[in-house]
Amino acid sequence: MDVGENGGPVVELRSLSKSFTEKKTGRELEVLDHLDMEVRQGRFTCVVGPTGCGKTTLLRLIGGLEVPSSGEVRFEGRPVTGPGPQRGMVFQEYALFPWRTAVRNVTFGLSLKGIPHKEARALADEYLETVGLTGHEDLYPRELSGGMKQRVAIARTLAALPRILLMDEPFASLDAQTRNGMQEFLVDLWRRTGTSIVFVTHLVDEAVFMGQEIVGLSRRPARVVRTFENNLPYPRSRTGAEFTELRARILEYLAVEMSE
Amino acid sequence: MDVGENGGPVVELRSLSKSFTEKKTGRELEVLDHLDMEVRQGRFTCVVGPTGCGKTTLLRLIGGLEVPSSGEVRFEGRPVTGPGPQRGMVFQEYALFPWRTAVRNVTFGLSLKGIPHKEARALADEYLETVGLTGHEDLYPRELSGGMKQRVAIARTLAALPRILLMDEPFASLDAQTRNGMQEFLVDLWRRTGTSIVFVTHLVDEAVFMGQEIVGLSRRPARVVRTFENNLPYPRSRTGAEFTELRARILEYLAVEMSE
Amino acid sequence: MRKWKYISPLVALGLWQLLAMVGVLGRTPSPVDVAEGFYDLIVTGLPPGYYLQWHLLASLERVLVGFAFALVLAVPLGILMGWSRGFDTVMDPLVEVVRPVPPLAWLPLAVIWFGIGIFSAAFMIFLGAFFPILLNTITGVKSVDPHLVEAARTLGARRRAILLRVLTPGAMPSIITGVRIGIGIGWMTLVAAEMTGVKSGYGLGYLILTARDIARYDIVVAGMVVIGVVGFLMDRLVKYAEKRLLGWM
Amino acid sequence: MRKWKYISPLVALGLWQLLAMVGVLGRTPSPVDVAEGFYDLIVTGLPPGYYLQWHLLASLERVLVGFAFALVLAVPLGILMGWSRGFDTVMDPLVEVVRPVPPLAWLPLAVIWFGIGIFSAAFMIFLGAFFPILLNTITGVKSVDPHLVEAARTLGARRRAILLRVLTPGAMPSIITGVRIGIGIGWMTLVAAEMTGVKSGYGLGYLILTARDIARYDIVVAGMVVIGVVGFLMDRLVKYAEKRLLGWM
Amino acid sequence: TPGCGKKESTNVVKVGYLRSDLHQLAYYVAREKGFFTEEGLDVKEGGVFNAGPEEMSAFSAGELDMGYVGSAPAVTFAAQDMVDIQIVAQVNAAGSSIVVRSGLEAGDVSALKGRTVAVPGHSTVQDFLLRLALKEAVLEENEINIITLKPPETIAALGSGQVDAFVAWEPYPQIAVVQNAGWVLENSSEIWPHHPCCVLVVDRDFASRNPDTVRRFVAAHVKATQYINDNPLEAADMGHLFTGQDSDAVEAAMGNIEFVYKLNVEGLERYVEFLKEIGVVKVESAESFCDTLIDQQFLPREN
Ligand SMILES: Nc1ncnc2c1ncn2[C@@H]1O[C@H](COP(=O)(O)OP(=O)(O)OP(=O)(O)O)[C@@H](O)[C@H]1O
Ligand SMILES: Nc1ncnc2c1ncn2[C@@H]1O[C@H](COP(=O)(O)OP(=O)(O)OP(=O)(O)O)[C@@H](O)[C@H]1O
Ligand SMILES: [Mg+2]
Ligand SMILES: [Mg+2]
Repeated sequence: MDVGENGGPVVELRSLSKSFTEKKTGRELEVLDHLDMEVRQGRFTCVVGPTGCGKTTLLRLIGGLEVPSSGEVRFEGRPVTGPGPQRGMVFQEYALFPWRTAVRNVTFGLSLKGIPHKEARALADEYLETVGLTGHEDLYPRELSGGMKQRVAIARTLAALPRILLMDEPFASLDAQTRNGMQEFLVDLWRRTGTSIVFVTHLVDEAVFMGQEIVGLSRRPARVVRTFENNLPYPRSRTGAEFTELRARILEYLAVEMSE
Repeated sequence: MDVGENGGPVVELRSLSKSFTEKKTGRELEVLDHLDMEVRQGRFTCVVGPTGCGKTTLLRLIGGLEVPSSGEVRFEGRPVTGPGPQRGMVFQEYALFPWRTAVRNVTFGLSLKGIPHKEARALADEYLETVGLTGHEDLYPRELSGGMKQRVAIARTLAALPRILLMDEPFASLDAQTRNGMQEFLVDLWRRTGTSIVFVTHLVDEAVFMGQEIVGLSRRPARVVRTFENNLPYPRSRTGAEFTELRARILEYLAVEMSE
Repeated sequence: MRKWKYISPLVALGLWQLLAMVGVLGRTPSPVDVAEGFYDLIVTGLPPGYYLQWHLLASLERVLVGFAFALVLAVPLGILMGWSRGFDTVMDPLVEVVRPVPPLAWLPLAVIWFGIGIFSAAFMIFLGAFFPILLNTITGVKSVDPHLVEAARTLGARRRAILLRVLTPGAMPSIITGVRIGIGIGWMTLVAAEMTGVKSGYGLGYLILTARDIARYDIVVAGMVVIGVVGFLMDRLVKYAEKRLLGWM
Repeated sequence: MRKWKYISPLVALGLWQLLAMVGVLGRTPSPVDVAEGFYDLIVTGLPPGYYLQWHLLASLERVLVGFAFALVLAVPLGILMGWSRGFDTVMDPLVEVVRPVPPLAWLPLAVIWFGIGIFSAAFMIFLGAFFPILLNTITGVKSVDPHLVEAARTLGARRRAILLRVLTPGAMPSIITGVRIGIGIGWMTLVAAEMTGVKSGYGLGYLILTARDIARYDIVVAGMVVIGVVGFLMDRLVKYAEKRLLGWM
Repeated sequence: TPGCGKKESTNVVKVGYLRSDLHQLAYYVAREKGFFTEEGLDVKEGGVFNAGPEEMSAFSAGELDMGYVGSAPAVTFAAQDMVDIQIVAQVNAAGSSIVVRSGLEAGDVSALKGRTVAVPGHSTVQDFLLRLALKEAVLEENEINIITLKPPETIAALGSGQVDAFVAWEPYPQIAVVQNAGWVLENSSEIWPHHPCCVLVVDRDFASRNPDTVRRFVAAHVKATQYINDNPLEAADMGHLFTGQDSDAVEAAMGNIEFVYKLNVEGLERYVEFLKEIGVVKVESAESFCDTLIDQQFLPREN
């Protein structure tokens, strides 16, 4: 697949605002403030921003798990009204069903669609193969390492045939080695499947290693500070001069924005 | 204080081995294998190594929280037989008493020594000032941010007047920004107080930013692969060429060792 | 350490016998008396011809019926209450006021409603078992990681699937704890339950009450020992089932 | 949502009255009957001259005495059992066998041991309250983060300080849960406790039994309502105390 | 204490009785009419009990000096050595009935064949009465289903047809009648005339230290018993107050109870013999056991 190929916008956020009422104080907390953003078909988009700026909220709005206070979220041209299997979510905490084995986590979405047990199982086995987990199908989540859990979560989401993958700091609780491995794995997977991906992180390194587009958010209330294009060819090196240069540029830019 | 000033060895590990019996399988698990190491008076020593190699076990042996299977742990020339306030431990999980306010966490060790309440409180206030927490004395741990908790834990340990500080990945659960701040704070504190520090981490960056000596451990069973001297002057920059060069050198060296 | 496991009941028995022999226990039967009571229960029966094993079986039957009703009603209700905040708000005060009423206080009504025989006994046991199962189910459902529900929703699950495939299995550990407590308390309601009258003349609680009426304290204590040991064994059984059922934990 | 809070008891009451008026409840008193029973209890008393408030006070006194003993014994024992594996291994089987014995089964022995009056009633309530407090204390101590104990040791704490300054406060949330359950179950043991015979002629359990003897089911239910409501209030009280005591949580 | 050798009688008596038991009306009458006070006694209520066994346990615990109680618990607890008491006076004789549920035709006891009959407790006087009645009707015990149920529950069970008949002490039979739940098939005096029922007992140690007190207490009891017999209408009112039961039922029940203080020694022996037969008490001979258990010296001499 040609990584450079891009379609039209798959997700459009139009003047999107979201605020929460704090339970204790009753204060209004503005998290997103008239945010505009587009995600293009088939691209790997990374969203970076400081802790607590509203990255998770943004992703949940796209996923349909939150309702906007004002503005609009559109997916493939139609307004989002709730969660659905077209928009697959991968959570930081894996969110695997602990009482189901790896393969039965993957079949969860399949059997909801009414796919018969045997067929679902065969499909699930395929997806587990895709994420390199053949041989571990019958282990329970607690028997899997962090990286393996993350792969099962991805396989489970892929099996629902989403047209976009929304990932919320999925690698945050992995140790550095495993995390690097998962980044490489995800890039590889994306290049093979061609799904659109929105990947939220607070690590600029991670964004630069994976993303074609890197959307920098401001402190809360979040606005899009700037979108960086990253045309480095895949597979990327973490130590190359261009990598280091882009990383430093983004860090600096964000730092200036932050210190305002 | 002159950072270069070094005394004799304060901790000596001689042919230290430790193995655990796994509860489920009953197998013997070798964690440390005839490890030799010295920690010199007043130095900032960092220990790096891959996940699960035995870093925590090593630190717990020095702290007297584990008993060696064979070999010896000496502190100031005398064999270690159990924990004691001379060797202060700072745990990754903060280990603050959640039912005590910040200041009462610090007075815990003081009142054990029989120091009267008022005096202990005054001393604790001083230590909290040292770690920059004046004004937050009466907050409970759950009301403090991760970085603040870590500072209280350090103040609590310092108040017991330890002759060495043993720190086990204390910054691992902090986010990147806070973590950087804490690293700077710790270096600063160490330069002001001159205590010996053994700091365990699995991030080479962190070790290079802080340590005068960086002890690299192998995979389990852990041996000392090599000790790097780091004479970069304080305060160090994270982006300088020398920093990047040393970091890359250590990473490469460890990577080679690891891949064997 | 394992061999010390049975030391405390043995030491307790020895001490008890010693105190009885020294005479400080007065009319409390000694372990030897109780052993004789056991012998009588097994050989002669109380009332004569009514043997221990049938007393035990009759009680077990009552407890199981009462417990089964509690299980079948408390789990679905608990899942609904744990899931729907509105339903919980509405039902909670009722539950909280009925809960502290002692099963024994229901005795007069139980007899009016269910007559004598297994159903009124089972009703009292039901009352004992119902609330622990209900409360644990509610807690269990509430403690299911909300991310799991959200994950299920993004995978296309709707209400029915969320209830049956996410909340129910997610609450299972807590439900099983509730079952353990519930069956224990149901069993503890036994004596009260059998005060509703037994048609068959069998039942451990009935046995204890009869023995008390005729001042056979040795048999009273023997009956208590049987209740205690069986209660202990039931608890172990549920614990064992729990281990098998919750293999994934 | 808050205004729906009292809807379920009201709806339940309405339904109950309706069913009674239609006649399907047979001898079960209707809410109006129960209200009349309340009136009688407050104005005439049962037995005549023995008013509701004194019944309530007498019961509260018994429950508090039994509960206080349970608290004072269960907490230290639980802390020791939670802390020392050996002690736990030795004591556990004894606890586990005595625990399922119904308080009511102890009735005959309670009277021999403590005579009549407050102590034998309190003993039965003690039995109800003791085990939940004990088990929760053990669980609480065992669930104290071992890092806290290690941290305390590296700060120079020895056994005494570990027990009193680390394990006890660390187990406090669980202990308080035990106290809540314990006082609830103690209260639920009330009717059984007051079957030991009362000297004063007062007590809610005694009241219910008296009313049952003379087939005043309206008063039986009125007594149950009082027990239920007071039990509910006691629970709220402990919950409130818990919030204040565990401000750090 | 006996060791002191003093025989100075106390005026204080801790007494126990059963709640709502019409048989023990004499206690209430003696108290309300001031007969105890007239005898210079300070009677303290040591305990009000739900059932006889608890009252006997209270004697075991040394909490009571004297008590009104059924002969069943008195005899069984004494035979098991759980208490050391003496029976010093009768409280009542007769006063139980066999009641059959409404709608059930029954000419006599033999009609109970195949039916469910409730007794208040295994080996109670009522249990014995039922067995006697069965013997008379030439029925084997296994030809009916005897169950144990306390009288308050029994009436509810009778009303709902759960039991076909029951044997109980007054006023429960009359309450069943008043509530239209059943009708009296036979009064216990027809089964066993003047059979003993409730008795007045004293702690043996208390009696030996305070014989005069016991004598005065018995005197008050005798006075009260006579008062009941002399003033049946007022007594019925007091019975209503004492038990809280329906006054019509109490009035009807009073007619079936013989309030007597003279001990029916022979009757008690017969009852003990029965207990011995069914293995509830293990005594050498009923006669010698009753000899030691019963002490008539406190009763007024006949003249
Ligand atoms: N349900 C909610 N109710 C109230 N406040 C909320 C809620 N969800 C999020 N917030 C607040 O909104 C802000 C943004 O939260 P969000 O989780 O989106 O940040 P984030 O960028 O994902 O942070 P992080 O990097 O820590 O994950 C935070 O201050 C948070 O406390
Ligand atoms: N008490 C114990 N019983 C059995 N095995 C243990 C015990 N403590 C540690 N281990 C094992 O010893 C090995 C080393 O553990 P240790 O915690 O020292 O590693 P580490 O280097 O600190 O790892 P990390 O970077 O993940 O903190 C691991 O495999 C661990 O499972
Ligand atoms: Mg987030
Ligand atoms: Mg570690």
